[in-house]
Amino acid sequence: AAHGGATVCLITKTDTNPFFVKMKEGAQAKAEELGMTLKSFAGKIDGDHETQVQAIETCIADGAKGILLTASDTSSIVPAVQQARDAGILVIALDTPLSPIDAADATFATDNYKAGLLIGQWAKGKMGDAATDAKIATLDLNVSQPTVDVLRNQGFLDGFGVELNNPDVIGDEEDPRLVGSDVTDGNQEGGRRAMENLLAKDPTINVVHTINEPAAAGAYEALKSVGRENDVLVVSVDGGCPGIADVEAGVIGATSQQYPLLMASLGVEAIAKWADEGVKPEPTEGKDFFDTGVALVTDEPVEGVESISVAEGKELCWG
Amino acid sequence: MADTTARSDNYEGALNRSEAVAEFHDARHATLMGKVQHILHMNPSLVPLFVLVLAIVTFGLLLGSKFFSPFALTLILQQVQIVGIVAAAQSIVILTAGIDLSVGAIMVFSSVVMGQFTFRYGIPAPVSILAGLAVGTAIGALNGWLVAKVKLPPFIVTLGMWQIVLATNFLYSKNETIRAQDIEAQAPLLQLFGAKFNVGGAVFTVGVVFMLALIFVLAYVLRHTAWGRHVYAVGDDKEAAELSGVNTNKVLIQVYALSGLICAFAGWALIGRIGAVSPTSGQLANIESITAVVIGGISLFGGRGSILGSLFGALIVGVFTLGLRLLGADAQWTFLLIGILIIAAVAADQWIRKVSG
Amino acid sequence: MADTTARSDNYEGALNRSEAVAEFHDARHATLMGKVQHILHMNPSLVPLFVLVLAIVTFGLLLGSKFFSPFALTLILQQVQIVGIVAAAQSIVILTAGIDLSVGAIMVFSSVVMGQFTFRYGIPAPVSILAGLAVGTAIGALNGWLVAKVKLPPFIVTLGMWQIVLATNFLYSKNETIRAQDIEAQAPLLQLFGAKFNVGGAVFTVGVVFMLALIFVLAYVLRHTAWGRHVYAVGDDKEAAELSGVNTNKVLIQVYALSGLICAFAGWALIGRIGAVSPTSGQLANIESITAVVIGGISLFGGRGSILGSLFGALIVGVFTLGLRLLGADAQWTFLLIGILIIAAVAADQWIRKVSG
Amino acid sequence: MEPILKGRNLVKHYGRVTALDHCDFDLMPGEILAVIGDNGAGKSTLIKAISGAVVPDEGDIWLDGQKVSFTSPIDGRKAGIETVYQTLAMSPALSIADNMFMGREIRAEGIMGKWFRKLDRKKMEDFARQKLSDLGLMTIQNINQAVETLSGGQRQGVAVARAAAFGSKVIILDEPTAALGVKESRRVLELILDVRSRGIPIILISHNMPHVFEVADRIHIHRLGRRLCVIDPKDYTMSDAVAFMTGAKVPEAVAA
Amino acid sequence: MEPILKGRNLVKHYGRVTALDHCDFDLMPGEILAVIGDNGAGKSTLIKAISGAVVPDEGDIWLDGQKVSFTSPIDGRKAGIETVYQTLAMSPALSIADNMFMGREIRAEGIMGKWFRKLDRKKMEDFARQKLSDLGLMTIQNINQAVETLSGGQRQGVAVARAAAFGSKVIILDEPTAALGVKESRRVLELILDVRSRGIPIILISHNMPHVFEVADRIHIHRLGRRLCVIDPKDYTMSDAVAFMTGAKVPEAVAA
Ligand SMILES: Nc1ncnc2c1ncn2[C@@H]1O[C@H](COP(=O)(O)OP(=O)(O)OP(=O)(O)O)[C@@H](O)[C@H]1O
Ligand SMILES: Nc1ncnc2c1ncn2[C@@H]1O[C@H](COP(=O)(O)OP(=O)(O)OP(=O)(O)O)[C@@H](O)[C@H]1O
Ligand SMILES: O[C@@H]1[C@H](O)[C@H](O)CO[C@H]1O
Ligand SMILES: [Mg+2]
Ligand SMILES: [Mg+2]
Repeated sequence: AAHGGATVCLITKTDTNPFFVKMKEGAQAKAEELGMTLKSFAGKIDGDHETQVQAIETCIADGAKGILLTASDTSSIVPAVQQARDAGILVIALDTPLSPIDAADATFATDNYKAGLLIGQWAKGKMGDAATDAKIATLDLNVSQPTVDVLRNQGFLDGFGVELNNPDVIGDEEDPRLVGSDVTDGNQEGGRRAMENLLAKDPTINVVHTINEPAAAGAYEALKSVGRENDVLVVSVDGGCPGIADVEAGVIGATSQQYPLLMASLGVEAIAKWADEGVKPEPTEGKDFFDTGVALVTDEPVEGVESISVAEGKELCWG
Repeated sequence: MADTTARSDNYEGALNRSEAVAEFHDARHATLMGKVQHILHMNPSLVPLFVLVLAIVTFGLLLGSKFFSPFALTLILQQVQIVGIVAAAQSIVILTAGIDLSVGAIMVFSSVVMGQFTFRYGIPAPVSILAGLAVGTAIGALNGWLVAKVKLPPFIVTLGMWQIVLATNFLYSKNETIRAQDIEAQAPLLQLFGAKFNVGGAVFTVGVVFMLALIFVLAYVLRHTAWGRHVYAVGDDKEAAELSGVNTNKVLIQVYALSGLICAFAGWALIGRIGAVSPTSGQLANIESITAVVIGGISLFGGRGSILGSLFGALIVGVFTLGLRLLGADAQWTFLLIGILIIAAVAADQWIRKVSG
Repeated sequence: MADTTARSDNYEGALNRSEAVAEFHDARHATLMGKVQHILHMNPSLVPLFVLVLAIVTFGLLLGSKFFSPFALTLILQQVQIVGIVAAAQSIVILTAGIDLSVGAIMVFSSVVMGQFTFRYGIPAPVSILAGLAVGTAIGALNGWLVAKVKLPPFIVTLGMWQIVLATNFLYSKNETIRAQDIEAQAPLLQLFGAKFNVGGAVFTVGVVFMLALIFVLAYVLRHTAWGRHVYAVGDDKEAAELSGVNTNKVLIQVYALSGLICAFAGWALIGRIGAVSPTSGQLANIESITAVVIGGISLFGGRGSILGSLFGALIVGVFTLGLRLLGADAQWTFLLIGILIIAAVAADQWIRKVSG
Repeated sequence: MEPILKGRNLVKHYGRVTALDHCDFDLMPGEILAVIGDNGAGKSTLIKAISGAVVPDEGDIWLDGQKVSFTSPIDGRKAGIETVYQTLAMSPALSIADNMFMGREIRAEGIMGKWFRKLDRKKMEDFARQKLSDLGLMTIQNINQAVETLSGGQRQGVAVARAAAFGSKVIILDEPTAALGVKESRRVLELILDVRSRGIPIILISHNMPHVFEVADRIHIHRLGRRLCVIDPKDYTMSDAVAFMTGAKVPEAVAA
Repeated sequence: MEPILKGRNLVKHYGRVTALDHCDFDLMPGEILAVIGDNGAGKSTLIKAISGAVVPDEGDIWLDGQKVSFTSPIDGRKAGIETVYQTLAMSPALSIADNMFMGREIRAEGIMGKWFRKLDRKKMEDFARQKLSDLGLMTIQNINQAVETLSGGQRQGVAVARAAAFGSKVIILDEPTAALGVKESRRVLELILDVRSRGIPIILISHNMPHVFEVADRIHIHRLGRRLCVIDPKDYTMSDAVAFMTGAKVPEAVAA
């Protein structure tokens, strides 16, 4: 078939986050299976937009057939994507939809807002009546507030029942239940420090939203050091295997699981198809993107919030 | 006491004036290799150029027309244009024995000012652009004032300023991107530096031309004007420059202000390059510009090196990045190999200087 | 030619030896403020301590017992322990007029080696820890060798090494985290530095004690041993040190190797702090350690300053970060205010030195 | 006659050290005034206070009868005071010509100079080469050599040549012959006499008594941070001068 | 008698400049050998080649009949050659005592010194103070002063005191009195004679002819990068020496 030997590019936000490492593994396996060549690129830090533009240009120079892209800056990347499409390359957005979403030929993504929403709803349900005077801390990504960061944070608050002011900005809410937010850089060290800071501000915090599972693990260490690890609800996003193990161990209450391997392999398949038949993939019924799904993982389900068990989550996890 | 004069004269009288200028002959540098080394030694800024040419030839041989095409080669120019412009700003600061860690922040903030002024307040684009350039210059001048007058170490001043400007940038822009489509429709002037023209398959942008012009103008100014010489003197030995009549504080403030202005231009070029105004861009501009400057052979201790070297330094990194990616190295391997390259490029430089010493 | 002697003697003969040592009296520094300034001037490492105390008192007054509690104050110590340890490594390198941009990478990679050796290969934890320490030391020694023997600028060497080690770290670890619970169950020794003990409400960890001990030992070594004096001499004027009999290359290699070793200890401490082994940690260690060092009053040009200053520098940043968060500043505002603090702290230092000059 | 340069009651502390201790100073028009004194007596500090390189803690300075208060060496230079500092004040990485013209570069003629501010390198180099030859510094092989590659004496020669070429009102030389060879020292002395014959007064700090007594019109003896006395070399022997400056003898004016 | 230090055919290039041009050199046991020559003649380069501070491009050196090839000044020092370089080689930010003992610090007695390698600061400071007093550098007010705060002459005094205190086989002084006052210079000359009387030979580079003729046993005249001739000061006048070194006259041995 025509796709044999063709080059596929995978461009991720970073390649240090296990999430993207798995995504690359999924793409690599699929590309090998189909006899294609995978070239992977990544920004140096979260939010590193220019390196992604360079990567797209390099793929054009390289004569790639298709590009799989998790964009750091969903609207700034659009002109570069257009350039690639003009060169006859199929561009598929993975994990993060572009803005506007039809700037890419197709999108295989998690709905990050929904990921946040699910953990918000779960936390609210879990607390029951106590939710009305909860003490909430949010542990976000970094000061530049990239899109995932905002979507998860605002989705969580929305799910928990906090009035959002501007849904594009973190921290402009006026709900008195919010103790505060701090940044973690998405790793354990940052998670611990941010949790400590917020605990010093208000030691009665009892709900914690975290950007991802490493941040949650760090927060847990901070809670443990003041003996509060058992009476604070920690929720997170990602569903990596270490994260699911943390749910099992009670470090994390619930997490929204995403499916990077699936996104990647679907993406590679779509490009092969495009090379062979010139056909673009179709979005999910009723949505403007192909939803690879997000599932809430917890062993303490809450009424009205759909979830899967830890055992199921373990089957599907990606780390 | 007339004897004193006579006394000191009795041996100094043996002096006469008819001697010739000393001349030693020098029979070395006879071989071709010796000559190359000698030329490179006499013109240290050629060393990075030499490394650059070597890198292009090597990748050209390995990759053939994929790399050795007008398209790919001009692509490198486009990819390094932002770093190249910022490296020009960084170079003049480093020549004064300073360092500017705020370049990236000034660049992004200036571009945000240009964008927000146009779109949030509806100010005409040319005025907004001037405002952006003015903001960049003002921040640079503030850096310069703190360095020159308050006598704070440049590292600290610009580190603090980096944080201040970056945070201001996020707070002011509310992290909002201004979309390329909107700019194209309403204020295409903001994208000026992205305008392309084709010269026989080679694609140039206004930004690339600006980068090249900027560096050549600065090279001229640094080499052939009094102000340029003062910049070197300040970096070489500030106290000596002061004692020999250079207004070192003025020079420093001017240098940092100029650096701010150039960064603001980089911000404008950034809009052209990415189409949009994005407050999260440019976070790596510091480290990348410093890397270019040092690979280019400018001493971090000031006073030594040529700004052309910085251009070559930026291009060397660009060539390696594109070349390695085309060869199929993945991101982490490229990162690792660029690390080795950085060390190797400077080691080669050192070696050439030594053997021809 | 006997007359020559006589000739030069006829005025030098006027010399006699019975003069006294010159004595000028000095009637200044009479006021209390004058005395404080004088003391600070004579002991420059006290200046950051002064700023630190001032900051603690100010936040204490603003925030009351929320800040001024054993809990909050020891929390700061815990939060700065990693930066403090790395800053100690950074300090000795900067004292030699170098810089180590690879500290963060060495730290993380060492912790990854400790973790992976234990969990991937099943090597006993103590051996894995030794291996991690050895790896850190070896990378540091390689830095030192490149700086001393190949004579490359430290900035370049450690910038390249940072990329190389970080990429190796990601490639080797496959970005996999080793979970805290697993470590606790199977190799608790890796978490040693996280062990806590309580002294009247104040919580100390082994890591905090290690940081304090390390800095005091280094302060002693730098001040009271020949090796310490040589470190200063190398940073002050390398050529002069060489000419006056210091084996500058040996000192440099030792300093970078020691820096690597300390970073490896920081890696061990990092496991204690975050519980887990995470390859993505420590990305800010470079900039944070350099910030601590410079706020602490060590000159980036080498040879001047005290390592105690770096401890105070790290603590100043820690106090401000926590204090501002408690005052309700959000992350972006804190970032901005820390930027101002960095500049202000050094300006205060400069001012004290000047008025008492 | 009024002094062209006058200092009164100058004080300068460095931390605990008192380098100038209520020092007075006078330079007469057209004279060569030597300043002699022990190491550390405060001679260099005195001339730095005069040239603007150091701002004295107390005291006043008059140039040509006008009170001046220089805050930087540029002020001094603008007022026509040219100084060779003991540390020479050169930019090591720059060339000899660059150093000689630092702060008063010559621009090219025509458009290039006027609009593009281009320097006239050739002119500056020729001038520099000429001045060095006048001083007998013939062993300098390359006028574009960086100053850091010169021998100690060559470097000093360049500094002296610079001051002599540009000083218009007062020339100050702080130990100008310390590192110079016999021949080069002699040339500097000739140069000093030559400068005086052009009517420009000179302050010469030197430890070389024969040289001082050969060229000086008056000798300012500095001791423990202040002017002990001023003597006429025709009235005193070198032995007297040395005895005064080391404190072995007390001059009459002071003793009185 | 065999020379204690012998150099043959030494060559050193700096880029295009030839600083040593097949130069020979001999120092006899117990003598004071003066090296004189124009600025830039290559004197400093010669003694750097001998002390190990510069590695010659060609040529051989013998110490005490043994061929040596020093690659660093430490090698030279270990072999007992102590040098005062023209640039003084001091660490400006460190104290006088630190500088004097750099590389051969004294450890405290007992456990602190043995196990904790603590320095005996008091001992080092007392020693330093003593050596400076011997040289008459009484104006130094504080032995813990950083060297950068000393006057030019004070700094040179510290360097000379260091070499004299530690040299065991050969002491090399490159213009040791250039910045020194009359009194201090005299002390240095006395010190040189004193060192010789302890049997240690000295190489003295100086532009001060009266000093050279006063103390030297033999005079090595250096010209254009090589040894022109060696003269006995008792057989020649200063005028002869100056004429040789500037090329105005050619010594017989060379002319022949
Ligand atoms: N920057 C400084 N900081 C501290 N002390 C200083 C400084 N400069 C000079 N001093 C001190 O001031 C005193 C006078 O120094 P100065 O250089 O004026 O002496 P001098 O008469 O020129 O001596 P010399 O003949 O050796 O050059 C000395 O004791 C010196 O140690
Ligand atoms: N590091 C260097 N790089 C280049 N040229 C040098 C260097 N050091 C010395 N030279 C050159 O070598 C020659 C000899 O210098 P050297 O210092 O040995 O002279 P010298 O006889 O000691 O002179 P002086 O009496 O002035 O000290 C000079 O022409 C000088 O310019
Ligand atoms: O979805 C991914 C991962 O969750 C990661 O943790 C941060 O970037 C997001 O895009
Ligand atoms: Mg002086
Ligand atoms: Mg010399």
